[in-house]
Amino acid sequence: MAVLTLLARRLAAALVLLGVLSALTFGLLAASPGGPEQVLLGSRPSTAETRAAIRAEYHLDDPFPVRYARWLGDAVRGDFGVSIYSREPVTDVIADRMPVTASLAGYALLLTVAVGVPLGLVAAMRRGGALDQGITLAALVTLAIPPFALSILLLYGFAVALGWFPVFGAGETPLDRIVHLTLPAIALAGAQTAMVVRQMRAAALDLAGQDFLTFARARGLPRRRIWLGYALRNAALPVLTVGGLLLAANLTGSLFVEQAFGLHGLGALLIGAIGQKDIPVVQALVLLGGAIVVAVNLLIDLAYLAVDPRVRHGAVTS
Amino acid sequence: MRGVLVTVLALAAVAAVAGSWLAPYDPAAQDLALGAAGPSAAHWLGTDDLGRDVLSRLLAGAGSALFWPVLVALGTTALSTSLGLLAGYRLGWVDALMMRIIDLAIAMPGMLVLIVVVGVLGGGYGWAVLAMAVLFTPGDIRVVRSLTLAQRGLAYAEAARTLGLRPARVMFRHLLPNLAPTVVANALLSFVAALVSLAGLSFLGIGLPAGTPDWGLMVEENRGLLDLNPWAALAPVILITLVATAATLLGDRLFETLSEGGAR
Amino acid sequence: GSAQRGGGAGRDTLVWASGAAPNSLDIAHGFNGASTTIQMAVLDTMVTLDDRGVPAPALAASWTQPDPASYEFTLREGVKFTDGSALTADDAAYSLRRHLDPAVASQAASYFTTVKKVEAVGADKVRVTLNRPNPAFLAVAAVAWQVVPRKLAEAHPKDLGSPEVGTIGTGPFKVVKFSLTSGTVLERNDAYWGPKPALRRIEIKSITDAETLRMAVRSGEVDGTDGLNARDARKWTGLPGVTTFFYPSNNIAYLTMAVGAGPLKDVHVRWAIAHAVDRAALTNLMTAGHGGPATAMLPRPQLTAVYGDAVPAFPDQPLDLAAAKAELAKSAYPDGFTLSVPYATGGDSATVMQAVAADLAKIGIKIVLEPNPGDKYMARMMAHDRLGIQYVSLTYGTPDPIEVLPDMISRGAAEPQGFNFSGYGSADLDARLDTFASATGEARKTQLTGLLTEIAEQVPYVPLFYTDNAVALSDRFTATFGTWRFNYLTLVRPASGS
Amino acid sequence: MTLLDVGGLTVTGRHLIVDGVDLNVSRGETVGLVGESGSGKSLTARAVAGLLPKGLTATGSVTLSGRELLGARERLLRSVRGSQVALLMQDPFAMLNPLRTAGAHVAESLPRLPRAARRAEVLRRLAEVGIADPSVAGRHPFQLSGGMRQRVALAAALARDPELLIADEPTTALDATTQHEILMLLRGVQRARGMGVLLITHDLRVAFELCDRVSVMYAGRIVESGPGSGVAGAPAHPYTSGLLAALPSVTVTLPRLEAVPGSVPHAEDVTDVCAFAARCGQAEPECGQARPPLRELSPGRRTACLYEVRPRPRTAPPALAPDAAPAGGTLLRVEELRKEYGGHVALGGVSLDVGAGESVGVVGESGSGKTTLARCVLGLATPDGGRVELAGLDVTPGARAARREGAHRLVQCVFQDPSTSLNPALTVGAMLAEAAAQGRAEGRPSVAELLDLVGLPTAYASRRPRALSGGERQRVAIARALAVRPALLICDEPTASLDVSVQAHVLELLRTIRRELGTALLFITHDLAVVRQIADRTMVLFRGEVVESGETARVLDAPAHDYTRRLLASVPPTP
Ligand SMILES: Nc1ncnc2c1ncn2[C@@H]1O[C@H](COP(=O)(O)OP(=O)(O)OP(=O)(O)O)[C@@H](O)[C@H]1O
Ligand SMILES: Nc1ncnc2c1ncn2[C@@H]1O[C@H](COP(=O)(O)OP(=O)(O)OP(=O)(O)O)[C@@H](O)[C@H]1O
Ligand SMILES: [Mg+2]
Ligand SMILES: [Mg+2]
Repeated sequence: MAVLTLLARRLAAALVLLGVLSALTFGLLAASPGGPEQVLLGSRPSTAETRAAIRAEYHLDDPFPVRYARWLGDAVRGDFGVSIYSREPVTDVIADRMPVTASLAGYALLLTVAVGVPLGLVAAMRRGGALDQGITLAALVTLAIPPFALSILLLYGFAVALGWFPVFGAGETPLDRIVHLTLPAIALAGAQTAMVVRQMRAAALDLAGQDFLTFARARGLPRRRIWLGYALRNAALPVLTVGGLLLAANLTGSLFVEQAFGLHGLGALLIGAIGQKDIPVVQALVLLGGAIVVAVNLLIDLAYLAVDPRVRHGAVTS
Repeated sequence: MRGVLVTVLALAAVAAVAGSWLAPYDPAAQDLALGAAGPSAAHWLGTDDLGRDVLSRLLAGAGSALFWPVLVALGTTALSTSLGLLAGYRLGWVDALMMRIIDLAIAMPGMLVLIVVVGVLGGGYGWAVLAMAVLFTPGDIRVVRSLTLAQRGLAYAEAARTLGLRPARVMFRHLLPNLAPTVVANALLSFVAALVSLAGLSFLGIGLPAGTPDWGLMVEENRGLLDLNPWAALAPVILITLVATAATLLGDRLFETLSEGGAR
Repeated sequence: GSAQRGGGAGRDTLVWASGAAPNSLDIAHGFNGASTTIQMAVLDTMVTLDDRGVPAPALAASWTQPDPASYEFTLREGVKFTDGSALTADDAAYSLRRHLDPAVASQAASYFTTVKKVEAVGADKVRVTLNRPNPAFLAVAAVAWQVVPRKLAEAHPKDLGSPEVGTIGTGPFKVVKFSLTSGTVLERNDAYWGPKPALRRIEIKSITDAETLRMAVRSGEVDGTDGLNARDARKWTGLPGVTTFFYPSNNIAYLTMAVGAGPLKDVHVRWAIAHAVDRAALTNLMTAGHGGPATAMLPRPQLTAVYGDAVPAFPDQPLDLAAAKAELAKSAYPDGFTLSVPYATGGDSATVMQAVAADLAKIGIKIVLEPNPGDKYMARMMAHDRLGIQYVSLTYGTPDPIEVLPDMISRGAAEPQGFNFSGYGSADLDARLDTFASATGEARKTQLTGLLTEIAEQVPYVPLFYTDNAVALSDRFTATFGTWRFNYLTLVRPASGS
Repeated sequence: MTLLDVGGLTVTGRHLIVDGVDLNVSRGETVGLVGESGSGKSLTARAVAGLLPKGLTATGSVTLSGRELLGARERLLRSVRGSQVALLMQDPFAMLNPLRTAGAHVAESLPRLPRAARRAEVLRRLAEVGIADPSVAGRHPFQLSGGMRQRVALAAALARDPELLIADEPTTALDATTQHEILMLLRGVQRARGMGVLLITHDLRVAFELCDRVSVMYAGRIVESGPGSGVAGAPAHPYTSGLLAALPSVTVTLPRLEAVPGSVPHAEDVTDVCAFAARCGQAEPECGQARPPLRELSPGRRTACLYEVRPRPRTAPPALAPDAAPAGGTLLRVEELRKEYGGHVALGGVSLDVGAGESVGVVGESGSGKTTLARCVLGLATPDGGRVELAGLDVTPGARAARREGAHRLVQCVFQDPSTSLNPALTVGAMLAEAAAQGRAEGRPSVAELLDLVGLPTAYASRRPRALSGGERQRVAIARALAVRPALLICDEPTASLDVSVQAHVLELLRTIRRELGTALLFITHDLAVVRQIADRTMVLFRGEVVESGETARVLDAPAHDYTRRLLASVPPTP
């Protein structure tokens, strides 16, 4: 029941969000100087007839609301137009790029969780010790390095100087892809891992002061149960929220990383599309970004629902 | 540790204020014949491809590298604190409306929108800085609001209301000081995020005019020189990282100190 | 050490990287370096240029010029498209005609504005009728008259050459794969009518980040690239196992000064600026010795095409700050002025304008740099919006000055969307351009000298430098490049030693 | 046979906290450890279970069934915890994992069992603590009341049949009736199992009612121990005697509540002297020279006082007629006040009157709507229906904002929780000055006058709340409320979280103020003994309804309503 109302509420909110987002970007792009003519014509002299033909084809002379309504009508039917730059349907362009970004984001998330959670817990356990200080400081520094700089450093260090990893590309076979995406994923995961470490540490410390943990120990529960059933599970809640936000942030983070590692993912696509005034692509990407954030938030809510009975029974809202 | 922290930030502040005077060379002075060269007695951190002194540019750039993030942090903090206090204290329709808008804003792919806005509209830093402040604010409003909500239910706040004090006085004199640890820590986090993000924008070629001695821009402009003079790109990266680390650490420390100080 | 070397493939497979992603295999929508490089390997043009830039037979085995304004081409016999169908005169004629159709919105349309009619006359003959004589027509055709099957082009008026449709040609290579993300793969066309290409397979990637590209070449993951800039020569020539080839390009970099209004309207100001800019240093910075200072407002190959080795000396404004200040003193702005100058972020214009700004500061002219995203800058330039001092670098396709000069000094090109960013022009100049267009022999030389001298005296433009083209190749490959050889993928061959 | 033997236990953190505690508990015996807040009771308990918070260390000896636990390896401790010694903590709301069901808490504590048997065993264990409804096993803590949670926690603590149960204030967070039930349950289980129980409490009455032996703790050490009845009847330490005197009685109205002056020192500061000397009425120079040993008076009876304790004069009943009858007319009139929170009725039509200068008590268990009533009168909550009239002025909140203008000069409030009642960011002086400025200009009291009124030194003006003890904070809160010279002071359980001695102080202060300033009181409490001391009239609130009201003596001595009788029955007898 709670699930259904939640889903319904989220869906409505998502529609509003996507509507606002699309109108906003559409308006922005329409208002910005220069139009698709320039892209279509290249940086060469053009004839007046050609320009007129293009304006007609792309309905550039229609008033803004009409253009937006047309776009919206098509979008609702799943037609996001044709890329001005490559003349492919936008959906194809995006579908083509999606696997790279998705694997990159997934890989990075995996690294984040696999490294961040244990490190955070260890730091909390050894609170104040050398290990804790080391981990905390390392997290701080990682958090402070701009992601693009981290990309460059990794690229130089591990791909060029040491030659352990390839310099660019996403690889073709699955194994190849893992090898190719390792450095980008590390670059992407760096700051997030640091966030998770901090969050996990704080959550675990907070937890350590809780009565129910002391009570669990007082009952002589085995260590494994205390760690898994109590520490990890209860600390998971705050970490989950951060994790979700990070997943959404992957989207933007991948922009820098893809750029630096020469990956043809969605981030590089966006940068390119902005530079080329490829409005249909930019528009679709922004919407996709919005949809992903909405979806991630929904996932977090569902996860809360699964983990926290208080939310499940509507006692509190997350 | 604390000494290092304070030293780093103090040096950064000095560089930000007096960097242009301290610079051994005119940061814009070119020596095209010299081009990019490694560190030497004349140029401690070498030169970039236009033969400009890297150290001088770092010093001169400290101002812009730090000023804008500070501006973002101040703007964000002022805005989010007052709006968050208002929503959390007033509740009612003000709160409901604000929360709806914030829900919406938070669900936006923020950085993406920022890049599209600044990238497409072009224009300079002003837009980037403004957009960033707008981006950071909703999350902070939410935090301040929830803290306000918690504080307003406490006995001292109810006592203040019972005394018939004006709402503004209750909010700013009674509640605000008790939110200080979070507000201060958040302000520093905003500063760090802005510092790193603005550098990122420069990296994408969005923002400041070419040749401006700015740390983020220097990384972008000089990263092709890693073989000729690595310091031209590495030094600004190191500086950004150092300042950001110190600021985060300071935020953590301040949060602890302030919340201990206010502990009941 | 390196993770991978040359993609690990055989020695007749080349892994090539371009600095930008190709977007279309149809020149009508992909008239840009990365795309045209592939088009040239896959599609044949009717005519081509020989090493000296003189039109030579390609798909057209020969041609005649029945009158100054018309051409009649005779097709080579037995040429087949890679899908097996035979090349017809109809295909050839349609391939040119489509550029004239506004509905196609061809990027090459402006190349063919003088073409009135294209028709197939008989099975192997194509006749092109022009509005007026155009000595540059054949050179232009060598670049843009790429021949595709009419059937295919007609079936895809909107998306010929897109990744979904691709293209079919008669060229030395055929397209096996064309993707904007994972790259392009070409394979040898074994039925090619000309000399058999040395490479069996070419894999083309795109790496937009110049540094990443360089590291990819350095690590051996990529065998060759044209995505480098002569000014970065120092960084490239040091790479082990890589040879960088430099060869003259048909290009010129210059400053334009909008003469319509403001300080730049004053010829003394323009002289002062020309005297103040340290062109030698700038040339050195931007070309690193692989190019040279420009002495006239034409690409060097075009000067050579007209004058041979006897290029006359044009009036010049050498670096001379005293002279610059003296000129400025004569102007209405003896104490200098401030000018806001837009530039495109992330390109050469940023570097050049910084150097120019530093030079001009010495005589009291303050340049405020105004960054713009590339597309916005382009849009603003093309709209002739607030023009001032701008850096322009252009590369041309043909050896004929008539491709360049009208763009620079005709009044028609001074309108928005034209390339005359200085706005310099007059009725008299337009008339002289017209006579020059159809002049031949010594008259042609004299007229050109007259035009270039006027530009040099009035200084609407300050010619800066020429840059060589650069190609980096792994030592496993070699090639002989030339200014007029646009199909350089076909020039690359395995090095004999490796 | 001795089950637990604690000898010379000290706990040190940054300072010395527990200083040489000796304790022993035998099988089948309940031992009480009483003492004021901060005296080190909890840390003693946690030291015994080997669960001291990080940063604290214990020395001395703790033996359980002859096995030394102090300094033992964590491995050994883990095997001992749960199966030999179990710990039950104070706050039932924080003790259970919010993410696990009640049944899971019990089940995970049980020794290994097959699945089906385990479920049956869980139900059996829950039934043992009085939870007969099997569906409770499937509920999560947030779905259970405080009492239920404490029962579940008890079942979980007992799941491995420990020989010793340490219960650290297991009922403090519960309301009177539930408290009583849980204590009775504890006693029942203890008897049935023959367990040893170490019961930690600050409530002397609970200790004396429930325990075989009682140890009184002060500033980290034991100052007196002996059989419950013996200590209650003839305290052998002036501190114990002081505590007993401060205890309000539910049966009589005492003329004067005797508070022990001063506050508990840090253990660190009094290692070599009698810890109580500074506050002791019969201290001699000798008390400040050496630390008095815990000497044996008679077998099983020990005291740390060098002298015999002088008996305190205790006024015999009937003590005092209620204070002079109220002058003037009605000050506060509440009519049919109603308030719902999302369908839950907090107030279901409450009416009451308070005359000028009168003191009215409102009693009721937790959740009965006492605070809601106060908040509605104060304008902090908007009622759904009914009227509030102050001195003839309609001040019903929400009706028209302007009407409440000036209401703050008529009514002020003292809240329950001393830890949040003062703004931690402001000094006492700033707080009081600000409050005084809200009152009428003529006769505006100065900060010094206000501090003097509540018996605090003027120097306190520059202190911040964190430098004040709980009782001092409540006194500042009272001063702040009085700063505007209100006609009515609402006190919402102002002493509920204070120690008896401090409570006596605050209650006495309120009585004085009422007498001297003529301020009317609306005193909210769940403690019948307190209401006996302070209220002329009392009304009993039950689930948002007034079930009984009248003269305090009448209500308490001859309760008419069943609920009132239940409340009275759950109050432990005052020794
Ligand atoms: N983790 C800790 N670190 C340092 N000091 C502590 C810690 N926990 C408690 N203390 C201090 O030890 C002293 C005794 O604390 P303890 O909790 O044992 O008191 P208590 O008698 O149980 O009081 P209460 O009735 O308030 O629970 C107090 O002064 C307290 O401030
Ligand atoms: N702000 C609120 N929102 C929802 N429910 C509330 C709120 N305030 C009180 N209640 C509910 O109203 C009922 C009465 O609460 P109230 O605080 O008045 O009780 P009380 O008698 O003061 O109890 P206690 O002795 O625990 O302080 C309770 O069931 C409580 O849960
Ligand atoms: Mg305690
Ligand atoms: Mg209450």
